[in-house]
Amino acid sequence: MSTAVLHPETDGHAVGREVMLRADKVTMKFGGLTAVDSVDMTVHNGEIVGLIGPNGAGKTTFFNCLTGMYLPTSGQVTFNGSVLPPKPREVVKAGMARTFQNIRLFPNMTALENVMVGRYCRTSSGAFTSIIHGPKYRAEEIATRERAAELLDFVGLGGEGGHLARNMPYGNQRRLEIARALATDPKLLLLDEPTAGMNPQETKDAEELIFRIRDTGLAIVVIEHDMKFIFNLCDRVLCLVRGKVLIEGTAGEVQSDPRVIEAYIGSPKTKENPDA
Amino acid sequence: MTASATTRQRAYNVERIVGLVGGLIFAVSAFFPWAYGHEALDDMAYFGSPSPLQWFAVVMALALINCLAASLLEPTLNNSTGFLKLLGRISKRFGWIRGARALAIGMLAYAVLAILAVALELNGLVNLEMGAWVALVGAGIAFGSSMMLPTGRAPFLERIPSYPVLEIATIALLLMGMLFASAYALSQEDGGTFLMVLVFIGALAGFAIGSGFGSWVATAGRRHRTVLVSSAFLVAFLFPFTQNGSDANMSIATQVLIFAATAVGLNIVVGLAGLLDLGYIAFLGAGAFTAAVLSESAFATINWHPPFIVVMLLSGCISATLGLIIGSPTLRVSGDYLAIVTLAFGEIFRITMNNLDGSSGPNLVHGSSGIPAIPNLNFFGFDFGQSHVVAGIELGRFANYFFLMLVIMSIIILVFTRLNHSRIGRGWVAIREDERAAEAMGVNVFGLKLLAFAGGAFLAGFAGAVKAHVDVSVVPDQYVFLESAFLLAAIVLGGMGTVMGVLLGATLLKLVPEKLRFMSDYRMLIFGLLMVVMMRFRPEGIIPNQRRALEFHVDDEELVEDVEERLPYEFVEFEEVPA
Amino acid sequence: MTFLDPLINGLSLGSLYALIAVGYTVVYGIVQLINFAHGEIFMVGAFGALSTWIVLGQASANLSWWMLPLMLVGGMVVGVTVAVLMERFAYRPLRHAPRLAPLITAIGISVFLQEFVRLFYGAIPGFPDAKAAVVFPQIEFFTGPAIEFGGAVIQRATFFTLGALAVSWAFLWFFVNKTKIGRAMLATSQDPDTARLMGIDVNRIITIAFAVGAALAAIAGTAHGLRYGNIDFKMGFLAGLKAFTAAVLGGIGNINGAVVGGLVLGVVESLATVYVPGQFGGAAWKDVWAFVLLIIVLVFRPQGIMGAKVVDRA
Amino acid sequence: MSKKTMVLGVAALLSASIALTACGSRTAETSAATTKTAKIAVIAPLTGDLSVMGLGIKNSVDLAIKQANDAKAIPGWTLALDAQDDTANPDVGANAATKVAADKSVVAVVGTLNSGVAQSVQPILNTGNIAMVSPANTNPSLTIGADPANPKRTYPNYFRVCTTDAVQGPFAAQYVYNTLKLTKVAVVNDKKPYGQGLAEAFAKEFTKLGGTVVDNATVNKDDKDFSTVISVMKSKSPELVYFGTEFQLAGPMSSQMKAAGLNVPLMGGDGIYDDKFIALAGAKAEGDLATSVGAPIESLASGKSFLEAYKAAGYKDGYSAYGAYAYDAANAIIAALKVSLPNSADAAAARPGTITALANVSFDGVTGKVGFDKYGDATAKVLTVYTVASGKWVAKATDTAK
Repeated sequence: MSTAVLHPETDGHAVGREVMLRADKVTMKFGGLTAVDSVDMTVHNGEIVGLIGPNGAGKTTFFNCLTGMYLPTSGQVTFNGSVLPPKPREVVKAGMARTFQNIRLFPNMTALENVMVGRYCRTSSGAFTSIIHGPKYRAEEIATRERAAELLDFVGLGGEGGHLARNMPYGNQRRLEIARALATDPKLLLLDEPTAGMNPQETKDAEELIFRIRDTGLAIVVIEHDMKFIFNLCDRVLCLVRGKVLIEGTAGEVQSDPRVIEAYIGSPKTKENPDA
Repeated sequence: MTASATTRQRAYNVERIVGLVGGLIFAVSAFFPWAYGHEALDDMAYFGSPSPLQWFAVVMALALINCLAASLLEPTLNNSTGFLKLLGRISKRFGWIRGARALAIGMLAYAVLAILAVALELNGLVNLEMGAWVALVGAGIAFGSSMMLPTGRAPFLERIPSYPVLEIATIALLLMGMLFASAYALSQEDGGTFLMVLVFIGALAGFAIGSGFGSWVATAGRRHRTVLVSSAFLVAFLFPFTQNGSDANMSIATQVLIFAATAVGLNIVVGLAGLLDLGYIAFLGAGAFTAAVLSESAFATINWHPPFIVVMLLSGCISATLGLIIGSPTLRVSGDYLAIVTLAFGEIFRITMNNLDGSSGPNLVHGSSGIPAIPNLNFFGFDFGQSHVVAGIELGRFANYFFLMLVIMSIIILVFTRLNHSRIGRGWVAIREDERAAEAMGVNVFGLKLLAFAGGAFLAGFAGAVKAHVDVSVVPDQYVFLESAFLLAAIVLGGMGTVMGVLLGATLLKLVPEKLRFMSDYRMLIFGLLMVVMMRFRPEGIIPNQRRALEFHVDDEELVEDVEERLPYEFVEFEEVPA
Repeated sequence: MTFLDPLINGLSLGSLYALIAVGYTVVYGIVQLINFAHGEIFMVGAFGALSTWIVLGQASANLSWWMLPLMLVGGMVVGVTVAVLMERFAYRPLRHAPRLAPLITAIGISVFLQEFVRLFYGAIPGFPDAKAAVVFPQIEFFTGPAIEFGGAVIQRATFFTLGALAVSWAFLWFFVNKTKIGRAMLATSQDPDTARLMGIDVNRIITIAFAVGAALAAIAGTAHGLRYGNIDFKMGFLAGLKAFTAAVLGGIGNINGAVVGGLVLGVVESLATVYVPGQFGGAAWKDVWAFVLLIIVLVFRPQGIMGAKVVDRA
Repeated sequence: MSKKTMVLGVAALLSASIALTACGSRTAETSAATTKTAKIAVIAPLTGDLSVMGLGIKNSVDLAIKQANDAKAIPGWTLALDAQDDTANPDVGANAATKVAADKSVVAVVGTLNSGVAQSVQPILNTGNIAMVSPANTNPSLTIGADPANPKRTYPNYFRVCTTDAVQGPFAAQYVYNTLKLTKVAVVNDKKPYGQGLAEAFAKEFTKLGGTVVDNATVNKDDKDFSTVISVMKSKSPELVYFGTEFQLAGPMSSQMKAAGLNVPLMGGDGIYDDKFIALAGAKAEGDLATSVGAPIESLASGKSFLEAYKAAGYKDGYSAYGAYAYDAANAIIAALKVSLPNSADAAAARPGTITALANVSFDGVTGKVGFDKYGDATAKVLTVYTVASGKWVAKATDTAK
């Protein structure tokens, strides 16, 4: 697969180490609880950034702040130089797409349809042309379908398009969710625990898929608990503990930091509240 | 073969034969009188001369005999050679036992209904003749034995190769059959007769579905969708010509169409976008009041009478504006809260219309007296109030409006189905399935919800504009909560997210009470009970959108397999892209 | 007329709303179900109380004060029975169905109960025909002449309604906070799955929630009969809708909220009748103002005045 | 073995059945009709909330038809009743009217109860040339059109035996001002066409006479609680409350007024002149007033015989508020049919003649003199004021409206 699959309108790799996403002192409070406490993060073009931390560290909440699902209590998120409005739809349009920790596919749509929904924000035929089957509708509908089929192929679900999402094996559902996110033509992909619940082989496949996505020029932020996976994959890793950045550095630096290990082993088990 | 297997085989054969005998008894009973008096049902007091209803009994019995005989002979046929073997192989594709069961249930209901009707109409069971009891016994035997038979395999008739001519001819014939069946059913003045005709049609439909013929027709219908749709409209168009110039049924048919058009509009909101609207009748009302106020009625309060096309568009726009207003809270509230908000809006509409009478508010609609004496429509000299003779058949006032509604209905159906199959329709499904995920995937959730409200309301406004002229007067009390509940019931009963379902639901809800006047006092009671029972056992309705059915049956694996095997019409077709 | 008159009228009406609203809120707090048919329980309860009087007091035209407790018990028995049956056979099978299903079921039950009473109440020997309004016995002590109090006129039935609300509220507080079942209800409303794991019979708790709501609705039905002198089969629809408005106004799921919401709604309606000037004032528009208030609250403060247990209801 | 027995049994049953049947053949059906049948249809709510009144109408028409048939009022013709339910809903009413119009044996219609339904039914019956006599529609515009100042008959087939709001309201106002000598009244209406029209007509006449309307209030027809409206009225101390509505609301209003200490009489139109009003209003209803059309039924010979005949016929439901009017309406039709039917080949042919004949009908009915003016309104302007005394309606004064 070539970059053309994922970026039909741009050509080739993104250049240099331009800053794509910058989170600036993002803080999120729920009542008295500070779930995310002035977190800074930058993501550059073509980079894979890992986000780790024990349960309840605020990783998913931070994701929700990035993608506009939450309005941060303070701090701001800039994407390609402009401040993002707190609306998921605008965020997607700007070029940031995500997957969910607990898979949130549209269960009663087929795989193909799920991916086609991802194309929604990149198409624009309205009610009128849809009703009269105008030329715009025809062109877009064909393009949408073809593109969705391509993406299914890309994530390795080539022949599965006709299956209902709810009837697919777990691993395929994860892939499908990634395909759906890719359908929005993102420049940055946010993956929330893409290998949760997978066996080693599936994890390996997922890793391979993420590399392939990165190779097409996308930047990726990934939340994971599987350390081996993270350290294999990521250029940089942030470790969040109790809403604060504990450490930021290369995979090697973070891996060897004793505070990380302590945070994982010493942290009390609290129930994480993903996206309430 | 082991001994036990043999006995089981034999046992079932006994049941088949008993069932056959039951069918035979049922058929023969038709040639005996069922009732003592001539007034009951369609006069069943003759010996050797069956009434139409009795002939129907014969038809059902013959179909049952055919089913059981085929299933009985099938092993023999399969063991023989040549033509007989071919027959056997064709026979294997049918679900004979399922068909027989549906027929037997129908026969039993038919006989019981006949007995009840005769007893009620002639005051007492004494007035039943032996024939009716014989029919009951026959039906009972057939029912008992068919229930004891194993269902056997599912039919797979739809997988036989397609013969386009045969398929198209079948579709056309079936629809013509439906036309005559509905004309016949409607011409029945007697409530009992009407019900029995319905049972007969239902039993035949059950037989068709059970034996596999139904799914063959469905597949054929999918292959030749244009033929199906256009012949359906043709049949609807021909319907007034079957009425011999009488307007009595046309009045009901027109109201059914208006009701159905509104319900299809509501189905956009409920069935497609998955939002509940309990105040939908207000949109129909808004359309009707707009048309009334702008009509040339002496009671109209606005002295501007544009042509009807303009009025219709204006009605649609005003309803759509109301839809936008009612839809706007969807940004903030959802689910049950939204239902309550819409209900409150509906009540506000009704009370406001009542108050716009010059004393509690500006005099726009004369308050609770409403606007009467709305003149008939007149298109380029074609007066909708006059009868016209076409091909020797007189078409009355309601027939004229029926044709107009048919045009509007086709527009509404077009809007509904095309939207459903577009990017917008996919957006609605996504919102229904997981609103937050849809939002996170860039779907304009609020915009699409508003579109559903406004679009549905626009169509209802259209229908309302015609309704004002059909009804001649527009009164606020026509637009109460109960009517909204009825609209919703049409969808729930007929099927969420399908046009056919809503048409069926609307027809049943409007027609049955008209025909069954003798039980009209219990109409609402039955309506309430029906809602509860439907939600318990078939929440997706009689003819559901398959995706809606999936949503209502979270754990039904069989249904999932079924859907995946042949992706129904409402799904995007998937063909494998060559790598 | 002083300002007190409409205020007292409003409180009196509002306390009826509040008694019904508690039923919506208790059930909602536990199963997140809007029991649309709850208004009909109010109606059925009133008919239950009336039936009790017909059986026990009609023959001797007994209007003594002690008939009232008997009528209340009768009304509660009927109301609770209907509510429990309704929960068991209509709602319970739908507990995991999409939200549309129980809502439509509720509409169906509502229509069914109304029609059932209309058609069959009069068919019971000795009972009046319920196709139109039925006269409710005027128990002497609670319906005598109005009492003038500091310039305001207070009807005796108002004392009963307000008193019934106060007693019911206190009882509910005790029941929820001090009894084992009440605490089990609280636990279930927080997290039904965990509650189940802790050995709480969730089905039983839900049934109890329906029963408690029905008992209060039956009290409201009886109070309604005393105050207005008649009851009819349709009285549950509008009262139920208003009471639901009250529950949402106060914050659905919150018992105190239902009480406050009911009183506020009653007072708003009453004051709107008197104080909204011009054409849009008067009783003709008061329901519009009540519903507008509901919509405004839902849009701008979905958690209600006192705060709801669950804010985001999808 | 058992099968054989069964077969034998069935055969025996079948042969018995043949032997017992009074059978002929389907084609040989000839019954020489000696009398022709004409139907009078009733369109009224026979089910639902208002069925009490609708059934009263139906039974009263039935009674009139039976009496006419027994007396062989129209030689060569038998009259029959065709009762259609309109469920008080204009849509259903329109269907009923279409059905009636399509039935060639129907000559005339008694109906409807509600003015709103009448609006839908009028034009359909008018197209079919079917005379329609309403026992209960009080909306003036049904006969005189939209503009009262410039009356114009909209549908020539429409007649009514009851008086309109425009007659009854002023009559009540005159009684209150001239006879009771009261000058301050509060006027309430229920926002329904009947009540609103009546209350407005009352208020207009009362002000014209020199009285003061101290408060003009409305209530909703679904309301139960009138306390606030009563508080407002009480603060303006009226001497009488005129409530344009039917007994369903008026009864509770009366009882709530007195419970709240507003101890003045309540007055209403013929809609509250019903025993149910007294039951709902309770013991404090003493002194409440109502007007109703015609002289008291018991005072007329025709009225008494109606009451007796109705009782003797043993109907399950009472004749209710509009039974007497319906009886008069049916008799008006029968009187017209005496003129139109004998000259007609069939019922449908008699339709236009019936309309013409109705315009000239004149006889003493149960509610007084029955006849119609050029708009189809009742010419009878005799009204009676009733008051509640010892738990019963008692006639107080009968007079002709000016």
